[in-house]
Amino acid sequence: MKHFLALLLALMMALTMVGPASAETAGSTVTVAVDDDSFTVGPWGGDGAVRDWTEATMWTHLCNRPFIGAALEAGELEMVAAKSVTKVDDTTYDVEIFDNIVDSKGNAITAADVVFSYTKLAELGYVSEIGVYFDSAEATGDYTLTLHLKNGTEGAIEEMLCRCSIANQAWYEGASQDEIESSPACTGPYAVTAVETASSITMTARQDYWKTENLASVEQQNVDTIIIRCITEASMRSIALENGEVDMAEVAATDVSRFEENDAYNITNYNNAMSQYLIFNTSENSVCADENVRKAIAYAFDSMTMLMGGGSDAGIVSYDVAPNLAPDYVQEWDTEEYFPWNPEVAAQYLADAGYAPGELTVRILVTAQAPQGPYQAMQAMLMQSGINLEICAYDRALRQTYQDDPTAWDIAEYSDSISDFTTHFWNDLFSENNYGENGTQGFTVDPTLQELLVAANADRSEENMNAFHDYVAEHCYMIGLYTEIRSIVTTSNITDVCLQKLNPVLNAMTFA
Amino acid sequence: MQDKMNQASLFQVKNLTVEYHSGDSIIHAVSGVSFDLQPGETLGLVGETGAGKTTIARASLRILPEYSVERVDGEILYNGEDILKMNDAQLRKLRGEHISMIFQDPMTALNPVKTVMSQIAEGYKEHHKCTQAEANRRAIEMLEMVGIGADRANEYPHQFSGGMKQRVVIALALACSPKVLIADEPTTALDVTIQAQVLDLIKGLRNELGTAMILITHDLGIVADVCDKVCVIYAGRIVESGTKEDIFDHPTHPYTQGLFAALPDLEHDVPRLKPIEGLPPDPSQERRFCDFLDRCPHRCRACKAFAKDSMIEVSPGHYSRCWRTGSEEA
Amino acid sequence: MVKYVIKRLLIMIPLLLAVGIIMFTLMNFVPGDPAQLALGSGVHTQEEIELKREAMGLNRPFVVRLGEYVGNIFLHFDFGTSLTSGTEIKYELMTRFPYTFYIAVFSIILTIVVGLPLGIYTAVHANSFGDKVSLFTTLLFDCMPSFWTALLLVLLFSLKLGWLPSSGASGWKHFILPVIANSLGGLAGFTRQVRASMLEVIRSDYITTARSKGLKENTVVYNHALPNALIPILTVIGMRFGSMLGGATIVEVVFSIPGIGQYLVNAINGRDYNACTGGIIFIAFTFSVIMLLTDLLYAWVDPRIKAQYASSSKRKKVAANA
Amino acid sequence: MPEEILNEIVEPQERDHDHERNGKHGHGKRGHGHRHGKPKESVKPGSLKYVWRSVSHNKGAVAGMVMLAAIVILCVLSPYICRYGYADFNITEWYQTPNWNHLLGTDQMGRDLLSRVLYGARYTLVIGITATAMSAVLGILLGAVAGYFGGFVDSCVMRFLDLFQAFPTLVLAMAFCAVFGTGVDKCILALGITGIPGFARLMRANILRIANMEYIEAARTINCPTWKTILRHIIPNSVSPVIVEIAMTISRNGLTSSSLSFLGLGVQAPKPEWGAMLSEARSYIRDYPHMVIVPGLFIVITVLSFNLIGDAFRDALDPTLKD
Repeated sequence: MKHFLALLLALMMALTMVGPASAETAGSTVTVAVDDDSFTVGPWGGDGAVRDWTEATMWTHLCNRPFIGAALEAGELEMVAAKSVTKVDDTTYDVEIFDNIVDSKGNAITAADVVFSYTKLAELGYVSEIGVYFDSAEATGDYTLTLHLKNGTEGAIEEMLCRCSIANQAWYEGASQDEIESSPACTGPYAVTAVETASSITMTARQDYWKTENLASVEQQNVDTIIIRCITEASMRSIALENGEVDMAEVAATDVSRFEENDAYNITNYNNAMSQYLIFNTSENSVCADENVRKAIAYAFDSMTMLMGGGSDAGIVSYDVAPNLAPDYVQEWDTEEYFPWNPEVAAQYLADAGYAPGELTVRILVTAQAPQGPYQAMQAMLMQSGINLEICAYDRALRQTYQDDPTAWDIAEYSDSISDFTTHFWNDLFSENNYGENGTQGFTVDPTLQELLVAANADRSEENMNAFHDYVAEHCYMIGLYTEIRSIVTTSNITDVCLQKLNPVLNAMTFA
Repeated sequence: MQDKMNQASLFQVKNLTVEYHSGDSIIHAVSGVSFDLQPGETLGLVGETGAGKTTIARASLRILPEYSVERVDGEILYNGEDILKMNDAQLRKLRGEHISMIFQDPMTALNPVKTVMSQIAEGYKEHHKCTQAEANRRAIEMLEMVGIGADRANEYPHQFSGGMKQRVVIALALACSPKVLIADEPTTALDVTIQAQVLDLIKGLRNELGTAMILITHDLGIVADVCDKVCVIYAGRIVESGTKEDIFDHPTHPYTQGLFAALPDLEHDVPRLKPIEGLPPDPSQERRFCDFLDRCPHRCRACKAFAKDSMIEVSPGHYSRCWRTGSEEA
Repeated sequence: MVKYVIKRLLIMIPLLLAVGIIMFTLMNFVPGDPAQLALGSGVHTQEEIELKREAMGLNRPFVVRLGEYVGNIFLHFDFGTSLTSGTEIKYELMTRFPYTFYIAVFSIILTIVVGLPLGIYTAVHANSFGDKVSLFTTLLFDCMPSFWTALLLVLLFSLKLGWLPSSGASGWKHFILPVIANSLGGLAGFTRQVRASMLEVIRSDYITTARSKGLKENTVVYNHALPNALIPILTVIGMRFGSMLGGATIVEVVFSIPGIGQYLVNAINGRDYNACTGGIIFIAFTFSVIMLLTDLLYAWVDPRIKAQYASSSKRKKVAANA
Repeated sequence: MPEEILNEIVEPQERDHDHERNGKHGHGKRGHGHRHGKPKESVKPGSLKYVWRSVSHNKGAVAGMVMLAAIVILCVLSPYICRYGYADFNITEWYQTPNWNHLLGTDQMGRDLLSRVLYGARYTLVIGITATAMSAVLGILLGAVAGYFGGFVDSCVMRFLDLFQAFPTLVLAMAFCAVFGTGVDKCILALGITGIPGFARLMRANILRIANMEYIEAARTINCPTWKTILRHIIPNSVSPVIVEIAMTISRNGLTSSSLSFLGLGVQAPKPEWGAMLSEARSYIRDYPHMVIVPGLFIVITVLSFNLIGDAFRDALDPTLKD
């Protein structure tokens, strides 16, 4: 018996020797905690918090969009790998890239590599915008190429230029999966030096970076080493921050107060790209087909109290379905009255709809993994107005299938992110070509709604935007709820957290 | 009580009383048992199952089950020293070297995961500070003495039959050539043919090593074959004791007579054997008068007057715990 | 012996095949469209979703995908690529398995190092005060939800006392708290099983024989009682270690250790059919291997079972001279 | 014939004074406190009456039962005795620590924790008991079939059980919730299914032990049909070990359902199931610890009482612990 245990221990010792060693890094280092553990460091990969924060740092792109809605014609795009972009016609663009681009393993980058990168990404299908807009590309010289788009819709070229990482074709096709995932040939300002799968990435600034002057914001090298650590549990992230194991982390709204008084930490609040809104199922198999019912519900609750149900009041109440982030948002909407909490009006609409208090039951479709506080707050408020709210929470996948089934729910709480214009946000929700014969996300078949949408999309004039906004509010098809304010807490030596497209650009921060 | 107990006796039990507790009741297993054993002598303890024979044997090595023993009184003297008062160190020295025991069921008496040789060598090594090789040699020597080839020394108990296992137990008990051997129904679990072999083996080793032996059995045939002195036990008390000839030639106590009457006799055939009526008494109750009263064919008022804890001498060395002893022949 | 091992390995193959097919079918008929999920949260046009489905090859009929997937696993041992992240599943599992393996090995060692002596002590001193106290405290740990214990451990040791890092998996120090949290729960069950097994052995005849040989009490307990009592305990250790190799999901989620448990949780949530099935087959494989090792260990510890495995030729010889 | 002479029984009190007691000398341990001479009618060990008697002596089990009874009573009475409904929501009173107004404080929505916890007891108990009942019934049937028929049926059921045991219970329950969605009924189904192997193995072991007993062969010889044998002989005899497994499974289900809620599956938030409350409050563990401690404590108490009861039944049945 004794030697049995001894054998076990010997086996153990051998294993710990080969265990994961954390790489020692010199120079200034910043450790950042994120909550997404499905990250990959290869040039192209699935969507996720880590990839949003690091892709531009590791892999060069043709251009970079510093803020939401930055347009090519207006010259607001930062040139990164591309030296110049000239528009031939709505669907073709000539691009000239720098001739001295070299990746971290010394391979030169030519136009052919850029063409390979685009066709590979379109084939892998990770970035949906590329799939939708990219038609083809061909190299017209060593460092010149032509991009062809499927259609000329606005914002298409910006998406094309900024969403595809560029990697060396020879290296990519020769590298093993392990090499791509742990020590790739990075074309961006930082090279990946160590990866512990689903646990941490270590990136160090490349001394031999090919670009020296007028660097774009994503190409800054303000810190020597960036370590991204994945901590999935929210409370553990704030503990890691307090413990000093991590210098920067996105902190849940409930934990922010702890860091406010403490001056060892700076807090940067930023408007979360994801804005929450409420969809009414206007098809005939739901009670919400009746406008009075929709309005009764709309006036029977207050979105700020609903937000506070989640445990904190950090958030901005919406005055339209879309958040007030894009340039074409009409500021007057924020001054107008937008479905305030008014139980009498709600009671009136309920009576008009022919329901006695307590008679009407409405099903709301939500995601199980999301915090349930807001929905419980809404449920309690609606109950006070005699409307019973039944919360149907499903896990993410199940919820998406029920979303398209008009018989499964009456109202649904959903969220969408805004990338460039309010009209695009509206298209995601209302445009017919997205939902076919269902009409809109709320199964609304309303030709005037579609006309107003097309008009608003055409010129984005204030008059057309107002027309659409008022029409949606008047018929109460969908109502905006709120946009959470997210807070990033950093140790005091990290001052201005540079935020682009609502994602921090880690290497562009200033370090005291 | 027998007063002429001389000091020279090797092993002496004086007024031993053992009680167990089970649930809420107290079990009087052994009450006031006394006997002694001279060097080289073999004493047979005879009685029905549940009469307390095994308790006496286990008490003398102090291996009664801790969790259920209520009380142990009296003295067990080995060379004048009381075993019941020994501390752990003395006790360990005694077990195996001076007194050792053969158990009833060979199937479970040996450790299934250790080789036969190691179990014997272990006992020997405990008492004789010697090297493992020496102990193994002694073990193989003992195995050959009980008729098991040296080639099987490294095998495990499950590879032996019942009879072979009992031989191993005997070898184990006699490894340190103890002065006293207690055999607790060594052959009961074996079939008749093997029984004879084992008994011859025990007799041979006893004569060869000169060990005194207490043989516990319920089989009068074995007693006649092996023992010098006999004590008949009933309900935890010795009801008759004496030499083999005394007991077999003129059994005095009604219970002993009953035992002999129940034996089938080769000379004359009897349509039906005469069993002793009734059942052994409930050990959890204590009876005021003679324990055998309810089953005794000669019970009468005098029995109630008889002092239960005294015995009457029939002839020198032959005692019986019944008032009818010596008054008139049954 | 070798023949027995081969037989057991052969049985494993149909078992794993069955696991693979059941899991793949189950996941496929689960509501939820992996293409939509892979696009991440937010609204996506029908066109985007269709493109994604094409990229993920979900448009091919189910039977084709099942055949291809299972074929890959069993013929060229290729677990296919994950639907969401596109990386090879075999690569993902191989990089995550060491973490789960460390937690499992250290937890089982901690359970044995604490559970065994405690079990023996409570058996030898049955119904004593020590026995009742140990039973109660281990029971208390057993009844606490594991994530609660994990959080309390972090608050105490990492935050208040600052001795240990709160989460992550880079150094060996990171594994102390997760291992404690993981094995604390199972301790009560294990101690009770050791106690019951020891009690049964201590009251058997060969222990009385050992005592009658004049051996010291410790020798009797540790050399004679313990080896026999350990035989049933081996199965308990084997089962517990086998299931731990399936990943300690809660501990991995709380301490952000990239183990198999967490990988499966994300795979199921993201309806990543390939990753899910691959992970489950991997767990079933490790579990069966552990079970086989336990059985072999059985033979090594208990000679009676070794005899059963003895090859037939040897068995005839043994029978001849018995 | 000798006239009727009968022995007399000596009462133990009377006997005590004439033998002086020497506890130290006798190395035996003191017996049970009270001893009464009258013989107890012997109860067949393993029968329910015998088991119940020894369980009622076990202090731990009694404590467990008292705690359990208290929780069940409070849970049933909670809508009447609590000042607040479990869903009454008052944002101005959020995060209150235990005070006179709210005996156990309030949560992030200002709801009274005392009424939520008491009301929530029904979910945990209902889930625990129904899931266990389900796995007991299915498990026993599966085990009985496997044990009784043996041979091919047995080995393939056993392989199936090994398969089941290979998956960590949490992953299996999760796959289940993912397939059928979340909610109380789905949680019961998930826990019910994952509990089957435990009962099946127990039942099979029991059947094998009893099946080779003589009285089963006896029943077969008088050609009593198989199903009758199973129902009449085998199942009644395995009732006691099943009770132990039931107690243990209920307590395990309580824990697993709270872990499921921790992962966002299982019972959904508005329903005050303890596991959901605990996992929902975990991000407040540092600022408002009472929100985590209250449900956690109730889970520990319930699971502990089931464990204590289960232990008492196991000790009562375990032959090795007879003294």
